[in-house]
Amino acid sequence: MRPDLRLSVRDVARRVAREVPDGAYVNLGIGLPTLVADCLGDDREVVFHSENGILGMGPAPAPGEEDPELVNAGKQPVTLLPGGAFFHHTDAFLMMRGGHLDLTVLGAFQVSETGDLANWATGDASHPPAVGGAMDLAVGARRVLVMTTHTTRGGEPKLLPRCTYPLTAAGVVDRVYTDLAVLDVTGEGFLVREMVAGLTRDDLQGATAARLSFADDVTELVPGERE
Amino acid sequence: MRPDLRLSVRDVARRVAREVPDGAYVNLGIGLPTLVADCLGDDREVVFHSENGILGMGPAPAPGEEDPELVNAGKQPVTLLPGGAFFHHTDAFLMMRGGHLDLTVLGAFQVSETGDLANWATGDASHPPAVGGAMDLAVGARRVLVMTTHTTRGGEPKLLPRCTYPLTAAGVVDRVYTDLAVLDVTGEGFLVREMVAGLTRDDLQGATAARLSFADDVTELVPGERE
Amino acid sequence: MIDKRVATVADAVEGIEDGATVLVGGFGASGVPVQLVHALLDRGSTDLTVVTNNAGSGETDVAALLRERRVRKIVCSYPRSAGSVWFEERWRAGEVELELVPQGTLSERMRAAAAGLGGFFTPTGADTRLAEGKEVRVIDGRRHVFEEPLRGDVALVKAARADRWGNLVYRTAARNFGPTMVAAAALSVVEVDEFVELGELDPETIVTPGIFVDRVVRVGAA
Amino acid sequence: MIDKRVATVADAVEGIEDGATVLVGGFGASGVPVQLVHALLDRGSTDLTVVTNNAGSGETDVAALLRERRVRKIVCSYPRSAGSVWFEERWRAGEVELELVPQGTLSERMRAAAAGLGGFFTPTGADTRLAEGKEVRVIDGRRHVFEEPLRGDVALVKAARADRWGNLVYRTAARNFGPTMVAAAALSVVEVDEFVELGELDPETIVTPGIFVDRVVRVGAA
Repeated sequence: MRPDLRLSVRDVARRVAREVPDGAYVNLGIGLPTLVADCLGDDREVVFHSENGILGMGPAPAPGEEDPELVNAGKQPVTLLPGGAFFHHTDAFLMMRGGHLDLTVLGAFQVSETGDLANWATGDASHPPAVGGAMDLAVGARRVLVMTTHTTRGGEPKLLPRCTYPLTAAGVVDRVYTDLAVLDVTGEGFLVREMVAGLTRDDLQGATAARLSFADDVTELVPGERE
Repeated sequence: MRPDLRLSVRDVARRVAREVPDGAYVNLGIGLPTLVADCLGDDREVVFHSENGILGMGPAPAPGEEDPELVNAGKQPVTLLPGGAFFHHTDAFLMMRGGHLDLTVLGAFQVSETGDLANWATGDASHPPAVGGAMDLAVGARRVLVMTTHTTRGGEPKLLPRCTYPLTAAGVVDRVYTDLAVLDVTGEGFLVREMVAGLTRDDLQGATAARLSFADDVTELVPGERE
Repeated sequence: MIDKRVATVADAVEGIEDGATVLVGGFGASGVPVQLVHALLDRGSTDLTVVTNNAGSGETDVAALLRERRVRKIVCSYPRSAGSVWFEERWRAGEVELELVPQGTLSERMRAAAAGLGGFFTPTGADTRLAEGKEVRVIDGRRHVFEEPLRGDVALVKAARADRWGNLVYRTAARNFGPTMVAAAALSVVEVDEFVELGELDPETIVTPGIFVDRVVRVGAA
Repeated sequence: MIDKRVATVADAVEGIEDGATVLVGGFGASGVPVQLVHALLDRGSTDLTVVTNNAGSGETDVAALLRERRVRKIVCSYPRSAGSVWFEERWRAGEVELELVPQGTLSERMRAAAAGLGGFFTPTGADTRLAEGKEVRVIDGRRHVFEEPLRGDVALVKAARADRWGNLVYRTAARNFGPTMVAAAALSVVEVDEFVELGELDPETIVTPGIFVDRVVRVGAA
């Protein structure tokens, strides 16, 4: 795919940020999804949740002002906004599993056309497995958005008829945001809602192992400035 | 039974109080068992638990100083001692059911020789049933002591081969303190440990429907001043 | 901007439908959201399933709902008290259904709903008539009863202070069922004595984070 | 008189047997009871089952236990991090068994033990390889996995302040697994930065009531 026909990571984060309603309770997965917080703008009040017992998580502290105990799920130093609260792990996961989060944004290795998510293991037996809170978030948040590249670095498709990697959860993904398109998971598989301007439907299908269908009103995604 | 061959309620409470170890976490059931708190003396520090979310419950407040929200399980005004804590109902019952209380003292309609307890319903269908926290306490406390009269007001025995009233819990009672005796529940039924001075074994068996056995070293209970 | 404060108790109970399952906080007279229950009465909501530890007393709150025949079913642990005359009247007449649940199981079932769990095994109630018809399983040599989550359409709860995000602190033993109930209902409504500014509640000491709360209304100190 | 304060970390870990199941608080480096884990190392306890969210990092705490071959089995959700070299070394050599548990299930299983429950059904992990061999039940149209309580012989936890009854408050996100772990173990040991007088902690804001705590030791601020 030509580079000008791809969104940057920041573009995708910006697109996802538009999906976050004012006042929402949100958990951003480790890695790429954390970029979404930086793209929200000041007009929206969003309450970020962290699995280690934080609501109202704020941005990274100024250098030198880090508190080693006050970290996010990725163990990076964070701050707490006015109105934030601390609670214990079991309550943090009660919130996640119990449907109290309005949405989560997760990374993915693979997503299937029935909404199965694989984002914790590749089946590589030479590394110890590690799951963290991925399964709890995937089953529990009211809306599960996936933010990922459309293909692997090696060009392999990530949107598949069925996942080949171990599942995180079955049938949970609502929508996928990639560097090429925005796709809903529907009863009839992936439905393309938005795609990068200039990209053809054949291009997109060619980068996707699952069969795509297209909305009547597919809108264009326009890449922003290069990073 | 001659009145001088019976302990007063206060005598029984005093006897039970001797069984409460220093530093114990204790829940006293509604009614007679609450008298035990008054009999502890100042030399022991005992932490009283209430099912509505209190640890470190203190005595009744001075008249006029009642706080309508700060009540015990019987909805009577209480106080909080230094070191006390408030928590929610679900945590209060986690403590009860999870074996965190060292002991509970409960009233009883009937106790069986296998330690079954009936203390919540008489099967009278003209009154609505009500159970409260009785079942949780009975299954959860590490030691379940029963404090009761040996017979009903009508002279019917309360210590039976099997309970005829609806059960609170099966096989949970460790020891029974009555106005006539102190009895352990053992694998072979009720074992009399202590009995009122002057009472014969036949007297006691006559007031008991379950078959009694007697410890080698049955000690005497001496009634205190009459009330 | 997030602002869960509403102006009146009528606003606070807006949208509660007939037939709703309503979780009502309180233990005896401690921590009962009296103003919200009366607002629900004024709203006219009926055919309710009320989940609450006791069944009201005298002429106020849940007792008033029972008197006015708004309650189809009550789920509670201890419906009988000196003043529970309206419950007893309606129950004897067969006008209200009673589901009696051990108190710890009542709160644990609501917590299971809050926590997204499908149910749990508890030793409480095993071998008693309250386990009749329920699945029994021997775990670790002990008989356990399977209990299902208990979810509310609405929770009505009393707290001491709230901020605009709906963070709550309670007062002494009035806390009781509140934190569990607000987490177990689709719509959670809280009456408080006082509103405070965002950030005024110490984040270490917030008992109920606002994520569980939809509306807060100030009713003044009792 | 109740006094759960002990003088040294060695006193604090006294009596912990070889073969014990030890719950160790902390999330990454936040809230890890470093001094207690090192006291356990010094004590020489071995053949341990360690339940903890991560598997240690660098050369301290759980990583040191692994390095010194004191750990037979580790139960955790995320054993892999940049610095988890000792875990990876021991795991690759087949010297330590790993039971991988989703993080929420890990804390919920410990809570079930604390709460005297026999287990629960959770949707987490259904249809994944972490549910292999586990009972599955469809509840409300959704597949759930049965999970068992997870009990500790010992819990090692870090808090901020304690009084002589063992009441605890924590600091920011260092709270994490602490309140659940101290409630889920037969012997609960807590290192704190500070002792306070009985009554000095506000009863409304105590996070862990002393009923769950057996020993507290002051180790000074980190």
